[in-house]
Amino acid sequence: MAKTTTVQKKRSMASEIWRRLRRDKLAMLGLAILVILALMAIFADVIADYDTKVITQNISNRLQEPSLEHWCGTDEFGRDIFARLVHGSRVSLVVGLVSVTISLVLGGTLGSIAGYYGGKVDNVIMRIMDIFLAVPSILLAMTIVAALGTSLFNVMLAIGISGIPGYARIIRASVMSIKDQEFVEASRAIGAKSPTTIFREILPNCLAPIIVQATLSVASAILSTASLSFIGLGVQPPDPEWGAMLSGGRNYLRDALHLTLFPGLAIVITILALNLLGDGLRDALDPRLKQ
Amino acid sequence: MYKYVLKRLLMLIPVILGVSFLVFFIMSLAPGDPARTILGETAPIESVMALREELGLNDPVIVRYVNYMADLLHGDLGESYKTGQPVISEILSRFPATLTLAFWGMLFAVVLSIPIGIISATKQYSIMDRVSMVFALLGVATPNFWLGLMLIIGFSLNLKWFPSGGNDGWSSLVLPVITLGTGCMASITRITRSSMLEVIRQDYIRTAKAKGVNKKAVIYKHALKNALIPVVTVVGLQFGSLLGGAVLTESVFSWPGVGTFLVNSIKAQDTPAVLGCVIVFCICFSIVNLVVDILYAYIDPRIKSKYK
Amino acid sequence: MEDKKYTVDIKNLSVRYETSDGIVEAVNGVDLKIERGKTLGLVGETGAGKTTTALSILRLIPNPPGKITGGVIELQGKNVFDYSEEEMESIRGDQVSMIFQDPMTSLNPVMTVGDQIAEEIQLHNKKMDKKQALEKAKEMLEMVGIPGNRAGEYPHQFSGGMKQRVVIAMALVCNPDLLIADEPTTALDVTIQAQVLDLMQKLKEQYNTSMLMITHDLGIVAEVCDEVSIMYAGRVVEHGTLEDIFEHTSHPYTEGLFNSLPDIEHREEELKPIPGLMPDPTNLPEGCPFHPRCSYCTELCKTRRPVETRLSDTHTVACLAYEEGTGVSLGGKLHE
Amino acid sequence: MSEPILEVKNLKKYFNTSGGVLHAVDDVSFTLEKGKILGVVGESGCGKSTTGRAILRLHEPTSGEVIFEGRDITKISNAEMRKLRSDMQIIFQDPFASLNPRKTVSELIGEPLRLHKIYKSKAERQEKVLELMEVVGLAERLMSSYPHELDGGRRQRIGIARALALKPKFIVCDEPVSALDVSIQAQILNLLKKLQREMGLTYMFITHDLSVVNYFSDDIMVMYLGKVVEYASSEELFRAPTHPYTKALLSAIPVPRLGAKKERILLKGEITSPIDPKPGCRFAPRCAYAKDICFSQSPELQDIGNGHKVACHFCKEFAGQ
Repeated sequence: MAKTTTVQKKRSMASEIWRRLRRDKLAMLGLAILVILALMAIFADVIADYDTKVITQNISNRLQEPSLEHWCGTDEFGRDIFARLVHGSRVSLVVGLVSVTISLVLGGTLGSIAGYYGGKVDNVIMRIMDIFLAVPSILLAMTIVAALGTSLFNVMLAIGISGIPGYARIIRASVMSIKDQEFVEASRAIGAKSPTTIFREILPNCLAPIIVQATLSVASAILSTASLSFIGLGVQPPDPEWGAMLSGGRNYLRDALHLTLFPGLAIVITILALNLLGDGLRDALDPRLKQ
Repeated sequence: MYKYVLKRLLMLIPVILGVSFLVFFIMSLAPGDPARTILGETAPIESVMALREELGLNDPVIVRYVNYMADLLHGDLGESYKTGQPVISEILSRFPATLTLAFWGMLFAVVLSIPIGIISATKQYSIMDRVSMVFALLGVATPNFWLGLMLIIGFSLNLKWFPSGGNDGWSSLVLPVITLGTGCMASITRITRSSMLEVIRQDYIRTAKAKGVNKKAVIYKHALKNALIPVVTVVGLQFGSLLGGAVLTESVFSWPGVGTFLVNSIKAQDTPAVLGCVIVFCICFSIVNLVVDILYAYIDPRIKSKYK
Repeated sequence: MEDKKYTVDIKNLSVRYETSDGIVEAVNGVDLKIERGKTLGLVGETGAGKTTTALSILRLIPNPPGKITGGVIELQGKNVFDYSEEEMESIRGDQVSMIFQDPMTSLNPVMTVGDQIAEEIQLHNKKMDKKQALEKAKEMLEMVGIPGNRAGEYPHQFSGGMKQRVVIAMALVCNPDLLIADEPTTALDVTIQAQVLDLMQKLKEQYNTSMLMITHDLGIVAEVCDEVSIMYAGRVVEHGTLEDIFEHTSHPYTEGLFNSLPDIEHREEELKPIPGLMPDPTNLPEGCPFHPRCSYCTELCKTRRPVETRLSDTHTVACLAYEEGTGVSLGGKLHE
Repeated sequence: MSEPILEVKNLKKYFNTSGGVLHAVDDVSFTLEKGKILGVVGESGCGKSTTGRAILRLHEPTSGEVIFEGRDITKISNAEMRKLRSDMQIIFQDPFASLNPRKTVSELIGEPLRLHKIYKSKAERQEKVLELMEVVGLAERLMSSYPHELDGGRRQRIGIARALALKPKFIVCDEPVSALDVSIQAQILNLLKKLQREMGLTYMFITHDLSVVNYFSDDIMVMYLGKVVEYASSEELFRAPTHPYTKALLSAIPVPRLGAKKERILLKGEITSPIDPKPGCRFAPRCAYAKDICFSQSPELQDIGNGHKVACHFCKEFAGQ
């Protein structure tokens, strides 16, 4: 009997947030776009074969306007842009997720240590984070890639590292504000140990800002990847990446607009969707609306 | 107030030291041999070794860093591997162009975003509000390099109103400034709106209304100054992404600034030049943050009195 | 009696809030009037509609979600709902002013207290220049017991009690006809509350201001008010002079309130709390809104809404037990 | 006279702040007998809540002894202290902040049982939770509700059930009713009193509301700026308040009765800072009777008869008035 109530409760908490989120039409639009993108990324190989459509050049077909056969036209090497966009979504989503995981794990750990223990530990960690924050994040990522060399892994690492201080700050702030709340003291009053307090009382209540921040920073990670690739420091040709595709289209602005238009739109739509969902989640998770 | 400014200035020193060490350390991880890069593939191994010795590349990182910082204090950022020119003069000759771009970009963003944010908040859910929020969302989502390319196609290649690149005269500034400023503008508009909405709900706004203050004065005299406090923070933070964005914008418009120089230096593995550029950018960012902090204290008396 | 001049005369006021959770009927047909120089206590618990009633007088109900759906509020014989927004602005702070509950948040944190008072003076005395207004603001601060030279300080430099004094100075500086005090001392410590109440009494007498004192504390009512209205679920359930309410308590809710208070002079007495909770404002009960908690409740109470019954010239009550032929009885316990 | 359950000796709790050392609790001593209720009264910043928390070691005391059932608990290990928490409980002021918003009513009440592993099976624990809910007057259907879905009174009942779950002997009630409406306040006060009587609990009842404390307590301790200024049985204190601060405090309470208006003692000024306090009586700057000695020498708490203790240099003179 006890078990059923626990299960029931977990569902009701999530369903409460889901209910609020569902009322937000824009957030649902964002979510829908993301689901489509994820499906595209997962089934990319079904939609278009990597070797024949995405990599192999076909000069006789170059720079074709969008048509029924090539929905987004072809690029300067005659490759189908739509197929490349579909495979590019894989790169974007992977970079987004992996780099955010890196920032979240490292930044989250540092932030919660700083926030929970305070004092000197806090001071040391946060001063180091201040130094990271003094470097604009895209510049930090550029520097790291410049030093380590351009590869997909290094790009993810660079973007992940440049996101650490942001997470450390946010998680530290929410741990600190929750640590001082009475219910944390109340859990000590009934005899809970420190780890119990951290994992059962503090962290679950920090989830809201973390979820929102994670959603929004997947967006900025995708943007950063595109930026790095655009200036030639990210994913290298012939691998399909939206920013790199854009960069390739620069030389054909006058004659073949579709080379830059479609990759750009892909980026805009993805980031827009993430932002819409992030904003929606922020409102849905806001505890002030509960009362 | 002087004490506050002084304290903040002093706090700048460890940050700059830390940042320069961070960047120096990362760059030192770079594979490849700069001496080999300078001398070319065919140079004999002896001369490469000699150059390594001369450049101090055989010393440990920390020693090289101390030497580098000692030189930095004399305004020496070393010589570019590629051109052999002092990095500092390479940067200084390009710096005004970047500064012009950043200044106008920021001005463009701030001047437009704050009024739009205020109007949106005061007329929440109106058509004006919805339209500007849609544009703000799009602005946040649009990569500035792509926006730049689209602007070039529209206003340069097709309408031929502005040049598509280079830096000569006002007309060449227009497209890069819009490109650079739009993202910031969108973010600042959003934060201004939400901050204003938050402030309007506060008790002291109700007090002001109960005193008989009219609607306009409630907004501009009572709410605005309070609402600006978080906005100022965001403006400061946005300056960081503006500097990052400047690198891309310069690249799109072939703008002869530090950003273009940085990208070329990275591609050429010109470590001293990269290091110099990044450090200069960071110092700029830190100074802007200092200004923001001071502005903060000016707007919010509660901060000021902490440092009395 | 009817031709008396009232500073404020509220007739049949109804206000609702339209929220996503449903329609909150905050105020449902409230009548209140205050004679010149008198103090009316408006008593009730959280959600009774006290603050909403007060904000309606100034037409400061936030809209949306708030909406005044009916009634008349007359200030010096003129209906405030007929005024334009500009006319209303000239009334606020001048003819009617208001003190809010939380002094910590009711002053603008980025303006000096002197400026905040001077601003109000200048708004309502166009002839005064900034310097004169600041001078007057300083005088006013002195009057509430704050040294005039602190006019250049910001709110965060004052303690809670001091801030409330500033708020009082601001409320009285234009010599209003009506002062609305919304729980002015709830956020303050007892000894500071005593200081502030004392100050308000003195100034009110000095300026001959009428006052609407909103509170949940019957002790404060006994001390500062001339008349009392007890509110429950957006209605006035009992109204009368202090004597009517304290000595001839007639409504079961009023009785419940008194029985809930520990008596400082008779400590042995058992508390007899009102059972149950305030009704859900989005779903008020049929009939008498108090019936689910009333120990005298009958079947009729569940369906028939009581109307205001006059017990004497000054005393009215809204309870079926006082209406002819309802058969509802309070068992002779309450009313003599 | 029964044996003391709690003895507090020279308890001090100082906090380091950027402005200096804050003397939140400064040399507080008292004894509490089993089954009695001690009311602790004072205005914001007097250290009453900190005293309660220091006794439970929720704030580690700076110095002093807290002897609970003959054992100085300031000296025992954290693990032993955790065990002891089942005997010493607290009910918090703010029923909104003191309950984890992500837990249901049954989880909240079951938590102390789970932590102390009192019941072997979940079913047994659940049964105990239901029993506790009934004791504090919470309907069974609320079991899987979240705190934010409930009103303040019900939330406070959850807090009480949590405190009772481990069958404590001693409970610190930290302003348990001050966030509630009058009618709800009376419900909770009655519940607390009933529980105390039926379970033979000992309370330390912290409040700023003198009429509540009078209704509730056997003894009353009045605090001002971290110091005890007066200590007496409730009857004695209300009959013959002696310290000038107590007198002012009592006279400041508005009495809800006609003709109750009495001579009010208005204190000058406001509470001074408890950071690095100057020597002398802490109340002296606001006291109408302060003489030179009050500003130089700190008055000791002295017995003026019948266990009535006052910390004032002139208490003997005031006592007769």
